[in-house]
Amino acid sequence: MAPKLPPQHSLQHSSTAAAGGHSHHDHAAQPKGILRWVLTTNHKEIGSLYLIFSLTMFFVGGIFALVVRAELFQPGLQLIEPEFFNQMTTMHGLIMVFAAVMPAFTGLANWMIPLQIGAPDMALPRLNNFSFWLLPVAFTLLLSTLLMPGGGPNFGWTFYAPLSTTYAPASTTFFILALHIAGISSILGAINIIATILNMRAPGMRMMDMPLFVWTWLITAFLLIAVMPVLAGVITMMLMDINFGTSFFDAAGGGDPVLFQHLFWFFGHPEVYIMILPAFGIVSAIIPTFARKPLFGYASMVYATAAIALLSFLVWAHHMFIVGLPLTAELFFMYSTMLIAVPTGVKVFNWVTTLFRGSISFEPPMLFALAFVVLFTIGGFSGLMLAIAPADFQYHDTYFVVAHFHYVLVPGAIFAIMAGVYYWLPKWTGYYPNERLAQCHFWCSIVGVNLTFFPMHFAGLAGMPRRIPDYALQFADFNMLSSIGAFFFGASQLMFVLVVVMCVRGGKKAPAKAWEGAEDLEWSVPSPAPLHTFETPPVFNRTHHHD
Amino acid sequence: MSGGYYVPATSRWPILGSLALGAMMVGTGIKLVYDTGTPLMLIGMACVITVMGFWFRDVIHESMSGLYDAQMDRSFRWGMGWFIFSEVMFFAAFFGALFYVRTFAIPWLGGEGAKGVSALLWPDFVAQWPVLNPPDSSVAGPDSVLSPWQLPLVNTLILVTSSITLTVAHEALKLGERKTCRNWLAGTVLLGCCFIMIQGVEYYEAYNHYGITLEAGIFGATFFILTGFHGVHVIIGTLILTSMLIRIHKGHFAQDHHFGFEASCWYWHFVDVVWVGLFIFVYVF
Amino acid sequence: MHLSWQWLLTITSAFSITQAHANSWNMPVGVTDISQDIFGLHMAIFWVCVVIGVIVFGVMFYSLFKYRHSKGEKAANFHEHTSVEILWTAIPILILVGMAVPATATLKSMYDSSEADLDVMITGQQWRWRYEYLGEDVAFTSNMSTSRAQIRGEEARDEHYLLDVDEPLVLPINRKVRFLMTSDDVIHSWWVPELAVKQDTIPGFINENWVKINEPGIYRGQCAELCGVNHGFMPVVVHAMEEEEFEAWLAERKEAAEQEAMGVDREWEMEDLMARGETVYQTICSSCHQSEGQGAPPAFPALANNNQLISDLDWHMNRVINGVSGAAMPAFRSTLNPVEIAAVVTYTRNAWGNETGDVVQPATVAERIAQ
Amino acid sequence: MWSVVKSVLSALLGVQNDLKRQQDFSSGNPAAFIVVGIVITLVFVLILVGIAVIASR
Repeated sequence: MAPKLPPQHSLQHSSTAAAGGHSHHDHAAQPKGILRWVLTTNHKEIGSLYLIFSLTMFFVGGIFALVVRAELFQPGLQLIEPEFFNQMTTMHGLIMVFAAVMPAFTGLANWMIPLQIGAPDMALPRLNNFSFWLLPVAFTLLLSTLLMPGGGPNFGWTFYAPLSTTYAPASTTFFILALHIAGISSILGAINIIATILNMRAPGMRMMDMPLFVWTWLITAFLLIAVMPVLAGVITMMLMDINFGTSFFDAAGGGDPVLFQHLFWFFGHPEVYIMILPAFGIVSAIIPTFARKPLFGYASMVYATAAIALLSFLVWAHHMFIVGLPLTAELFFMYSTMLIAVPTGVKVFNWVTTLFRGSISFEPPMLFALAFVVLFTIGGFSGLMLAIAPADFQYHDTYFVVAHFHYVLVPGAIFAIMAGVYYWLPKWTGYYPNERLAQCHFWCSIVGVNLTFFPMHFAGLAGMPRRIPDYALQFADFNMLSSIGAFFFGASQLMFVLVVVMCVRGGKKAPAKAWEGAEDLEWSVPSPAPLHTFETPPVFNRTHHHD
Repeated sequence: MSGGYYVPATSRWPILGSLALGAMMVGTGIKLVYDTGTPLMLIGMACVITVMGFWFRDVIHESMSGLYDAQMDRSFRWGMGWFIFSEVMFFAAFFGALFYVRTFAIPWLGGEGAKGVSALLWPDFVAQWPVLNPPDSSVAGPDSVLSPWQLPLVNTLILVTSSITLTVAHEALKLGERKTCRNWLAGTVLLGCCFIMIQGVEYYEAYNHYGITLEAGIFGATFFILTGFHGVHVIIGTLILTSMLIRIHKGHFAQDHHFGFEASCWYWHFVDVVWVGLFIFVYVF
Repeated sequence: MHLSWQWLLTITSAFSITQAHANSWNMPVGVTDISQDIFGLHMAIFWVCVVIGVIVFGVMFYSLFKYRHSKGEKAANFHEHTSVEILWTAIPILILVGMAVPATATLKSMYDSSEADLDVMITGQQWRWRYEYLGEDVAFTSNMSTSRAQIRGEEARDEHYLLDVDEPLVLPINRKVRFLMTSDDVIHSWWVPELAVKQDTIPGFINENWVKINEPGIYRGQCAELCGVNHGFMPVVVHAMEEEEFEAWLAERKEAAEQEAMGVDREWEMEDLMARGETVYQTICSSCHQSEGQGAPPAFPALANNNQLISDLDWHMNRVINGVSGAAMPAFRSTLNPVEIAAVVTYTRNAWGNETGDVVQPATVAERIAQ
Repeated sequence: MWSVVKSVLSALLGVQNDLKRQQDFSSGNPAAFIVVGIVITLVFVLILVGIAVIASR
C-alpha cells in the first residue's frame, strides 16, 4: 500500500536536544548585546528581527490609516489638508504592503521553514541577514520623504504616471530609490528561501512531504523573483522620466501612461498573491491541528496554489478595466480573472471539509484561522464580483474596492499572520500565549475589522470614490462607522503586543509538541527551540497512514 | 567538521553593506534632485564595492579551507540561477515596454487600431518605428537611426565570440590546464572591454551625429534603457571575469570544484543572450 | 436592449430594485439600458455569492458546532475523494460560464459607440471638466461650485455638498451620445453612477464611451481616479433634458459663443476685464495659486508680488497661453477664450498688490494665440 | 506521454487521485512534467485568447 498524504512522521535524530552541549567552533565567540542581533546569521534571530520590524511598521502604517479615518470621520475638512491626506493614504498603503505584511511572512518563513524541513539554517545565512538589514534602511528613507520639501509621495501606493512623474513632488526620486532597496531585499530573501527549500530538506523528505507553509512559500518566492524585478524596471523608467527627460509614460514623445499601469500591475497582481499564499499555508497548518484530522486534500492544495500562482500572471489588467483597454483584452482578462475563483474555491472547500467530522477545539490560533476562512472568503466573493468587467465599471475605484482588498488583506493576510504567531509562539518562547487575553484580542479584532470594512461596501456601491479627503453627505453614516471601527481595531492591536511581550517573559510552559494535533517537524524540537537545531540532519520517515 | 552543514559565524558585511547601499542611494537621490551630494554617492558606491570585496573574500576563504560541502555548492547554484532569473525579468520589463509601445501605443497615436481615435489629438503624427517625429512637436526625435550592420553587428560578433572563448577557458579549467584557461579567460576579458569601448563610441555617435538622446522621444528612451542596462551588465560581467582571472592567477579553483568560475560563466552567457535579443529587437527590427 | 437572461433580473428585482431606489445602500439601477444590465449582473453575481456563502459557511458552522473537541468528539480520518473534488471544481466552472455569457454581451454593447447622434469631448483637467460639443462650437468648463466655507464647516452644507458645479454637462435624452475622453494633465476618471459610465481620461490618448439616457433628470458623480490634491473636489453633473429643450439650450449657447467671439475685437475697459478676470481666476487658477495669489510653493508658485510676473508681461502671457511643459501649469490657449485669458492676465497683474496698471486686450491675446 | 498530460491536466484542476500521484512522483520524469506543464499553460492561454477574440467579434 502506497503511503498516504499528508505526511505524518517520526524523527530519528538525537543532536537537537543536546545542541547546547555541542561546542561548535563557529559559535564560540558570539557577540553580546545589540551586536549579536546586528551581525547574526541565525535564521531564528533574523526571523525575530523581521517580525519585530514588521510589527513596528504595522503600527506606523496603522497610525497613518487612523489619520485618514479621523479626517473621514465626518464630512468637511477638519484635521488635515488634502495634500497631507494624500500623503497619508499613499504611505499607509506602501508601508502596510512592503514593510508590514511582506516582512512578516518573510519573518515567519525564516523562523519556520528550516524547522519544518529539518534544516540547520537558511541556505545562505549571511545573505539572509543582508536581506533583513536592507529593510530598515529602505523604510527610513521612505518615511523621511514625508519631511522633505514638497512633502512625501502623494499619488497612492499604485503611483500611476504621470501623477507620479511629471506632477509629483521632488521627494519621488527618493521614494523610487527606497523602493529599489526594498525590492533588492525581497529578491535576495526569496532566492534564499527557494535555495533553502529545494536544497536543505532533511534526507528522506520529498517535495510532496513538505508542509503546506513551505509549499506556499516556495511558490511565493518564485512569484517574488519573477515580479519584483519588473517593479524595479518600471520605477527605473519613472526615475528616467523624472530626471532624464525620457518619455516612457508621456504621449507627447510617443510613450503611454497606460504602459506604466500594465507594467505595474504585472508586478502588482502577483504581489497580491505574494501577500496571501503564505497565509494559505499557515491556515492549512492550523486547521488540521485543531480539527485533529489531516488536511482533506494535501495534493489539491498544492496544485491549487500553483494554479493560482500561474493565473496570477494572466490577470493583471483586471485592475485596468476602465482604463480603455481594447474589447478583446477586456474579455480575456475578465475570463482569466473569473477562473481564479476555481482554485481559490478548491482551497476554501478543502478547509471546510477538513473541519467536517473533526474534533475541533478553539485555541487562539484556530480562532484566527477560522475567521480567516470566513472573512477571506467574503473578500473572495467581492473579488468575484469585481471580476465581472461590466459591473467593475461601477465598482472600480470606489470604496467597494477598498472594502474588497481590505477584507483579503486584514482578516486575510494579517489574521493569518496573527494566527501563525499564536500558533508558533510556544515554539519560539517556550510558553503558551495568555489564552484569555488572546481571545479578547481576537473578538475585539473581529468586531473592529467588520465594523471598519463592511460599511465600505455600501459606501462604494452608493457611489463614494476612493482616495478622497472629503465626501458627499449621503456617505456620512458609513464613514463614521468605519472610523469608529478603525480606532477600535487599532486599539485592540495593543493587546496583541501585550500578549506577545507577556509570552516572551513567561507563562504556562509548553512542551515540544505544544498542540495536541500538530504533526509537522517543528514540533519535534524542544520548546523554546534552541538557537541551533538540526545541526545534524534528521532522518525523515513517512509513517504509513492508516485508512 | 562532522559532516554537518556549514553555518557561517556572525558577519559584519551584511549590515555594513546595507548601510553602504543606503548611503549610495541617498547620495544618488540628492544628486538627482538637488544637484549636489556627489561625494556621498561616490563614497557609498566605494563602500558597497569594498564590502562586496570583503564579503567575497570571506566566502573564498571558507571555500578554500574546505568548509563547504556538496550541499553548500548546490545552494550557491540555486542562488545564482534564481538571481539570473530575476535579472531576466528585469530586462523583460524593458522589452515588454518596447513591445507594448511598438505594437499598441504608436499605432494608436497614429490612428490605427482599437484606440486609433486618439489621433484626433495628434493630427500630424505618422505612426512608424523608429519614431523620428514624436507626436508633440516640443519633443525632438532622432535625426536618423543607427544601422545594425555596422558597429552593432561588430559588437554582436564580439560578444558571441567572447561566449565561445569563455567556454574554452572553462573546458580548459575542467581539464586542469590552467595556463590555457588563463589565456582564454584573458581573451574574454579583452573582448568584453572591446565591447564596452565600441558601445561607448556608438553612444558618442548617437548623441552627436544621430540626435538619438534620452530626450528624443520613446525611441531614445527605449534604446538607451535597454542598451544602457545591458552595458552596465557587461561592465559588471567584465569586472567579475577580471576577478576570476586574478583568482586563476593566484591558483584558486579545483578541476572539479570551481563554482565561482562557473557562476561568472553563467552570468556572462546571460549577458550575451540579452544582447542577441537586443540586437534583433532594438537594432534590426 | 434586453438580454435573454432577464429572468435573473426578475428574480432579484423583487427585493433589490425597490431597495435600491429606497435607500443608498446599493448600486443605483440607473437611467440607461446599460446601467440596468449592469445592475442585473451585479445582483445576479451577488446572489450567487450569497447562495455559495450560505452553503459553505453552513457546512462550516455546522461542523464547528457539531464536532467540538470539548464534547468528546473523535476525529474521523478521511481525506481525498476524487469525485467530490471534481464536483467542486466543475460546479464553479459552470457558474462562471453562466456569468460570463451575459457579462460578455453587456460588455460588447458598452464598447459599441458607433452611430452616435452627438459627439461630446470630455477633457479632464486638474481639477475641473471641460466639455466640448464637437461640430457645434459650444464648449465650457465645469467647476465645483461648493464653497470653501462649506468645506471648512463655516457654512451649513447644502444637499448637494461637493456634488454641485457651475455649469453641468447638458445632454438630450433618448439619443445616443458618444463621449471622447481625454485629459490635459494626469489621469482622471469621469464617472456618473446612474449612467454607469466610468472611464479613465488618459493624457495624450482618447477613450470612447457612450450613453443613451432614458429619463430626464440631474445625475451626479465624481472624479474616480486620484488626480492630485483636489481629486475629491471635481464633481460631474449631467443635466439630461427632453430633446427639444436640449436643442433650444444648444442654440442659445451657440449664440452666446458668437457674442463672446465678437468681444475679442472690441476694446475692453479695465474694470470689465478685472471683474471678468476675478471670476476666471477664482474658478480656474485659485485651486493651485490660491485665492489671494499666494500660491503653494514649491509646486505652485505665488503670483502676488512675483517679480518676474510683474516685470515681464510677455513672459506672463506666454505662460498662461502655452503653459509650462513638464510642470503642472497647463496651456490655456484652447481651454479659455481670448477674452478670458486677457481678463485673467489683467486681473493677476493688478490684484493683491501687483499694481502694474497693465490692461491686456483680448485682441492682443488672440494675435498671440494665432502665432 | 498521455499519462503525463493527464496528470498535468488534473493538477491544473487540483484533482488527482492519490495512487496516481504516487506513481507520478516515484516513476515520472520531472523534466517531462515541467515541459508538458509549460506547453499546457501556453495552450490554455491561447484557448482563452481565442475565446476572447471570438467573443469580441
